[in-house]
Amino acid sequence: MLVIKDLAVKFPSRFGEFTAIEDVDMTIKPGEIHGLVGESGAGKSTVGAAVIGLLSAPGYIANGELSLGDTNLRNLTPDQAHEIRGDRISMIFQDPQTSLNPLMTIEDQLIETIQAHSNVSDSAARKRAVDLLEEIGIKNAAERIKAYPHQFSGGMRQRVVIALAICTDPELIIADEPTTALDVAVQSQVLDLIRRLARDRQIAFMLITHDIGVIAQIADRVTVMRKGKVMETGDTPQVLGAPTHPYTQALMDAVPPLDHRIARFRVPEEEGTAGVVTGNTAEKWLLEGQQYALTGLTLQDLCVRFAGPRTSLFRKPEPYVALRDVNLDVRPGSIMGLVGESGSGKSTLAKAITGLITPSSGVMRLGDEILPAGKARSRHHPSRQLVQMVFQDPYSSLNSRHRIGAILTEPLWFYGFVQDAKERERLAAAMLELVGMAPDAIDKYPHQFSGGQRQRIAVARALLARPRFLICDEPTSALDVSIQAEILNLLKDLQSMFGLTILFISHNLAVVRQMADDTAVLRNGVIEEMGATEDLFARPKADYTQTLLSLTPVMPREWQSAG
Amino acid sequence: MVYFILKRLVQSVFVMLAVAFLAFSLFRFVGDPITQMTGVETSVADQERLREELGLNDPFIFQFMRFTTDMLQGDFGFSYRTRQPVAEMITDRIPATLELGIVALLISLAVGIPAGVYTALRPKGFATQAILMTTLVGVSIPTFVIGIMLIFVFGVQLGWLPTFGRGGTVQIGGWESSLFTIEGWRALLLPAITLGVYQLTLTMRLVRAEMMEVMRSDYIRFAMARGVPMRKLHYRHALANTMVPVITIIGLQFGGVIAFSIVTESVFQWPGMGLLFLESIRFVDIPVMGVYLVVIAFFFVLVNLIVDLLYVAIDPRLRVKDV
Amino acid sequence: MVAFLKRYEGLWLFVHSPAAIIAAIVAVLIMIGAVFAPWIAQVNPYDLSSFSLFDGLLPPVWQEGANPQYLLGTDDQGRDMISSILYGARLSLIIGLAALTIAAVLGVGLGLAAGYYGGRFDAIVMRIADVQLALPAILTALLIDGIARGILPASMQQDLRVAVLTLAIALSLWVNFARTARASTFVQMNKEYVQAAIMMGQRPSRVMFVHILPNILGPLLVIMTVDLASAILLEATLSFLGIGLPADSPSLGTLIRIGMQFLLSGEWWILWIPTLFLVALVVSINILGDFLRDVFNPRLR
Amino acid sequence: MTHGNLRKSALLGSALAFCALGASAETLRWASTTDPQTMDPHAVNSAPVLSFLNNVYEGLVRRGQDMSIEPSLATSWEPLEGENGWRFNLREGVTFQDGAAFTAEDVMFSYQRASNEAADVRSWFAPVSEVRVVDDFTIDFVTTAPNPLFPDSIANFMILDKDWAESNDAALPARDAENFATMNVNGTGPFTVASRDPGVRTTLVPNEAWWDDAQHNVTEAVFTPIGNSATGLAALLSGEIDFIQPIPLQDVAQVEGRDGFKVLEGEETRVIMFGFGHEHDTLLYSTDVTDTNPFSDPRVRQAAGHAIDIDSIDRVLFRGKIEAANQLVPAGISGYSEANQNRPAYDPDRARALLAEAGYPDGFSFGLKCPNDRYINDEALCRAAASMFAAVGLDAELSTGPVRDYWPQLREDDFDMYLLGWSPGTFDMEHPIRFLLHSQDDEKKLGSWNFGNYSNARVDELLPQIQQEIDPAARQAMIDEVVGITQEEVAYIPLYTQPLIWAAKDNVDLTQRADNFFMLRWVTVN
Repeated sequence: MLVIKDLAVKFPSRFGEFTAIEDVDMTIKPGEIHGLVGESGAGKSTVGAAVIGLLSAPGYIANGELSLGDTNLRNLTPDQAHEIRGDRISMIFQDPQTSLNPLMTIEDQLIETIQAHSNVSDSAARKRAVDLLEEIGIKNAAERIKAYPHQFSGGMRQRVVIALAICTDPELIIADEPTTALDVAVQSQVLDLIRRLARDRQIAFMLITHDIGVIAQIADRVTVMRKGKVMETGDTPQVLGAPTHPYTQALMDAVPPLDHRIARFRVPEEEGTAGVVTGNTAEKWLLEGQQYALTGLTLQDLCVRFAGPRTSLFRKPEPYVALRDVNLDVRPGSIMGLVGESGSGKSTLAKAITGLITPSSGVMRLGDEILPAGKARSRHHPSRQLVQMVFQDPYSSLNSRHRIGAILTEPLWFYGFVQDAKERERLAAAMLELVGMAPDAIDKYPHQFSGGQRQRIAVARALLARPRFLICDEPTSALDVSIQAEILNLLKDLQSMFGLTILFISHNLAVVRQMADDTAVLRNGVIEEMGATEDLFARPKADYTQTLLSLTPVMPREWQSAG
Repeated sequence: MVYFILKRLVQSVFVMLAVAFLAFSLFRFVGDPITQMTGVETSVADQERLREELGLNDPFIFQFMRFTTDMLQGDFGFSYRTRQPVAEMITDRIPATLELGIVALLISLAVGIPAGVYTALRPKGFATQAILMTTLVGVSIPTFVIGIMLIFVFGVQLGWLPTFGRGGTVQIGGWESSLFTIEGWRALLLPAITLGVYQLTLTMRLVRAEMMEVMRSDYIRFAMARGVPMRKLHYRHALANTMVPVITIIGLQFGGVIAFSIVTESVFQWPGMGLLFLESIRFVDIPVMGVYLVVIAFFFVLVNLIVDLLYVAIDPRLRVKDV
Repeated sequence: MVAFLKRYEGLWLFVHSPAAIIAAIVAVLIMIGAVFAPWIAQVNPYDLSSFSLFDGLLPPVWQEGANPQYLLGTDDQGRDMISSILYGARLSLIIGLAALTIAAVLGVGLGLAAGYYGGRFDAIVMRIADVQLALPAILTALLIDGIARGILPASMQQDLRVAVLTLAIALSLWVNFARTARASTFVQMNKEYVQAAIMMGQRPSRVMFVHILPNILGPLLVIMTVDLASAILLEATLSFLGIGLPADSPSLGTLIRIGMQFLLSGEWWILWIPTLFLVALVVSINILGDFLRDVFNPRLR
Repeated sequence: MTHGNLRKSALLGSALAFCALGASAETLRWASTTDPQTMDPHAVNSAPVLSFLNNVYEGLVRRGQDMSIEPSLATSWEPLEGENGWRFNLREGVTFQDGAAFTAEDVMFSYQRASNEAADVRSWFAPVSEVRVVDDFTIDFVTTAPNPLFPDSIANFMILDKDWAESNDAALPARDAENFATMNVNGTGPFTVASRDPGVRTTLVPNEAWWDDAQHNVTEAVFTPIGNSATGLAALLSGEIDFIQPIPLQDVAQVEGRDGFKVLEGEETRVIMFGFGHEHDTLLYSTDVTDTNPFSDPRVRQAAGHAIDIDSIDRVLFRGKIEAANQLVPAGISGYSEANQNRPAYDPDRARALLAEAGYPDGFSFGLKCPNDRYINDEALCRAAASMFAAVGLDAELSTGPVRDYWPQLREDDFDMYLLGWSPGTFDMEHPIRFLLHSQDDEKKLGSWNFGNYSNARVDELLPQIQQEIDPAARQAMIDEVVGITQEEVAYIPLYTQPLIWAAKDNVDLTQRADNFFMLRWVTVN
């Protein structure tokens, strides 16, 4: 049984000591799945790292008790700590793509781990490894074990990671975002596996995640953290269903429900989280620019093929079909949601519309105009201005070497809207205000802002092009849930204010349900189903849509706050 | 795979042709071979006749075409200086340069990799700082100064090692090797160290940087979390993954080693291709210079190909198809 | 510009790195000496009438037979060592920096374009880079030297020796820049800010130089310091091989080449003082390069 | 390849060569800067080749330790009766190293081979109109004009065996491809080549059947070219070689200071001088005088002569090891003009006065061309000279380069002033007059190294007379006149005679000949 008391971890830095976590108490019983939930910067991973003794470089445990069973984890020498790792405590990392040594076979990695902790022969270790792989659901394990990590799919790989974590029968496994990098279907399988292991082997799990849906689905108990401190802890139904701490309450409010649509997320009013400020110059400027009518988008039989890797001199490489006969009609002034798992072709579709890639066939129409494809689209084509995009990663979508002012005024200058440099700056500052940021941000650099703030800046940049059609490619998937709520609110407000047409791309069904008027479901480059959002979610027709909906973790209705 | 190799080969031919062309355009400017070929008392008319006979008065493109077509037919021509067949002169010198280059490379790897691992694992240690500093000074001294210093310390003052040449060599199937006699090794040591110093530093720094990077990767942290023994962790996991980028750079550098052996060979009177090339420049021995360049380009291309194949050997991701 | 952005972090690291401070002091001192050589040096080694063979081979002041007028002695031409070194460092730095600039402009331009356009253009640039790599620096130097001699009137050749050498060194260095710029550009091409710029319909040159370039300056700056050191050493090596600068306008490398003749003759100062100076300069630049690498790659810190 | 066997047989010897003290006392290992390009004595007329092959091949005559001509394959020679030319009486009982007998046919064949267009040494035979075999051991060389110096001029004309050359397809010197004689030898000389690895190592062993009494005790001689002088010196000091030619001047003290080593110093016959672009209308490299050529005024040339402080050059650059020169050959060479022994004194004031007189009170700038890898300290000399010129207002724009492009520049008249070293191949004053002082005349092949085209009708007139004059006194008078004219007109500024500096282990006795040839037959290893 893991007992954590008053745990504090500090990171000395040149500006003094930074306290990562403080006063953390937690106990995890054998067989218990203990959810540790919080937004980025909450210190949840630090708790896990402290328990397993792998705090990154200057960090150290400043205070508190840490014990596993009879062992005081704080009194161990480095060698003893290394002995315990794997043997009694193990860990599962977020990304199965990167957590396996690419140069070693699964077999070697398993045998190596088993032999590190018990004195068994190679053949015994191999047998144990094969049995284990069978147990966690890898078929034909005796053969598959010889494979290298890259030969497994993402979900299988995460199973292998789990096998490696449990092959030494540890008492405690720290699972740090074990399903975040996985698609819904695979996520549900992995979660099932974790539940089974906890139940059958009585392994204690510390399940670190930002996804409250996951916690709701499998955690026995949950601890909510924020800024290095524990906000609330207790049994899952109690904490999530009847939160006592305002933070937990706010968190729950921000979670988009899957089974119904809410008009707006409830967000605590704090600085920098504000919604649209109305009536400023930027708003006026945008409204002035609406010389065009609402603009829709139609895609007809759009196909995108990529050249596959060439393997022979004599055979043409097999093309890889990213999109096949996609027909999509985004009504003017509406939000079209596009959902699909990774690799389904969502981003390819966005790139085809924006002209970054050239479709092999099909017609695209913006309003009534045919949108030239890819390279055929000149640099001065009006669609370059009318179609704007908000990207997924706010850390890479803003040029980190440019001032916010330079980033925001670029479209004004580039499209020739405003000739005077001072005027451009003023307008950019007003636009910042419009999206809920302080106008003085204009003199700062992107790295001085948080992810949510950057996404607001990205939205501001898109708006400064006076777009009629906005593509939002996973605009919130890199953000914490509370920030996501703010951005979604912002987008909704802007859309209704300026009559934008939006293509909203997301893997998150719940988010799409909150945002979209119509929804299309994309799978392997093919549209499986398309229709009005409420209709589609309430009565999914395609099998695939049904599966997706059923596998997405949901919170019991009674825990959800009224929307 | 086959396609990949073929593609590389085609590109290689392009590279070699371009080098040949560049090399050839260079010849016209290095100097006048005729004045180097003839004595003081040779008359101008005799010199002109020789120039005509050697085709040096022909248009440049014509000379280049002749050079390449002859070479493609395996005819590498004859040296202006010694009148020997160039092919033979170069192949006689290849073993010396290759052995020097390879031993220098091995020394740099044998010292550079452990030093890189050590300095990566103890980034703040005193020894690390000392090693980093020493090697930095090492690469900041011109190679020829290092060479001469080594000669005077170990050859003249201490008298431990020979000061020039290859020492005892043994003929093995047309390959004149100094690797099979003690004398040969003694003669090889100083030039190889001189040539290897730069590579050593480069290797060490590269291994260090890559190793530090790899040590932060998820799979190393995961291996840590599984309690994989430290030695295995450092060498089997971390170092092995470090090798992919290290091999690239080292492969690229090997071409440079061969080329830079010109300086080392000149200092140690090491009878390799580089020395031959320097002599050829002095005598404006056009055929030898041309073939030397093409051979160097060939080595470069060959090493690049080997590096690509080594990747495949090391990295299963390139070797095994998805199941 | 980049340094400015990093100033808080970089400055802090700098103040806490004694090696970097010492290196910077040494480098700055040498550079000041080089820049102000005409005012500091008591003798102008280019002005043949300002020194006399009569004063040749005088040892440094602490040795017997020295003339206190020449602190570090004189060489075989009677040139004051200090003056020669200052002027030599000046020339070496001019060559190094100029070569670096050419190499950087050429390499970064091609590398950026190769990374930006990819495909066939990239393949061609990289094959050209291969050709360049397959040609040892000494050959490049010979080639440039020869071509210059072939196309320039005789009276200009002597004046252009520095330019020729600079170009030769630049040509053997640009590949480094091209490869680094290309690799970094590939990374940046996947960044969404670049896609945003392309989507807007911005000119490729603007995307490359206004958007991508500032983001890849970090690694390029590291290469610059390392290559400045290489350029200075390469110049010395070419000089040793006899294709460097003439002895009457000596760079540090030429001074060392001349000094090599006195390795055993007892006039040690003619070789070792310029060598020490060169090593101090190159080590300093390398240390600063290391330091920059640490600043730009915080993960390795 | 034919020489593959030779090369392999060297391996045993080379393995021994590095056991410094254990080697046989009679093995001599020596080094020089340049490898002989070829083993063919007629293919290339260059000092490294001729020097090396003089150990293997022999001529009709040879030079003694004092450079005097002495009998070799010819036992005696006398002028022909009734026509111009010489009769050589050949030595009987001489065999080539492969055992074949030496006869007049071999001389005839060698003459034909060496005077063929493919041979680089054919200029030696320019005066020869006909060669006649009189009998097996008598041969006549007929010349177009009286030629008292002919026997001296063919000391390096080496004799090959006719049958050997013809049966090995080496009847002519290799021109653009190698032939058998490029790598193999068959001479009559004291040594023969046991193995050869070009550019790396050549091993010689004594010719047991040599006709002369061996004055050496060498049983094996290994030659290694070492291009880098510091490396060469290190090899000597570490005991890996026994002898090296040459060593840098500045290292003499170091070698002498060490136990067990000695330095051999002497004078080469090579005189170093500055030449002028006499014929140019304007200076090529001047920044201030562009309309005329000041060097066409003898006063300016005199001024340049007075600007040179040869004593300082000697003391600092050459460590007191050079002899100042006053004419184009050093004292001791036949024809040396005793009557004209004065060289211009170092006198900067006089130089300035002369310049002022010539109309250049502030001097002028000009281009000075120098090689940097041809003569000892050539580059340093030119830097020093430029500095001295500058002191009197002659602003020399110095340009140095390797000989490979230095000679072409001289040939193309691309200079205002240049540096040249000249060693009289015949060891007679006539040689520099023919090559350096006579006006350029391509047809007659005269003045071919007179790059500045110094031209004086009287000198041109005297040369053929000097060449043909049999009476020594009359001949000397004419030479004195030439030297007098050219000194007065400052055709060249002779600077000094180049020193010869060799170094060896104490236990090696050898002879340093003034032509810088190293003769194994005078070496004893103690």
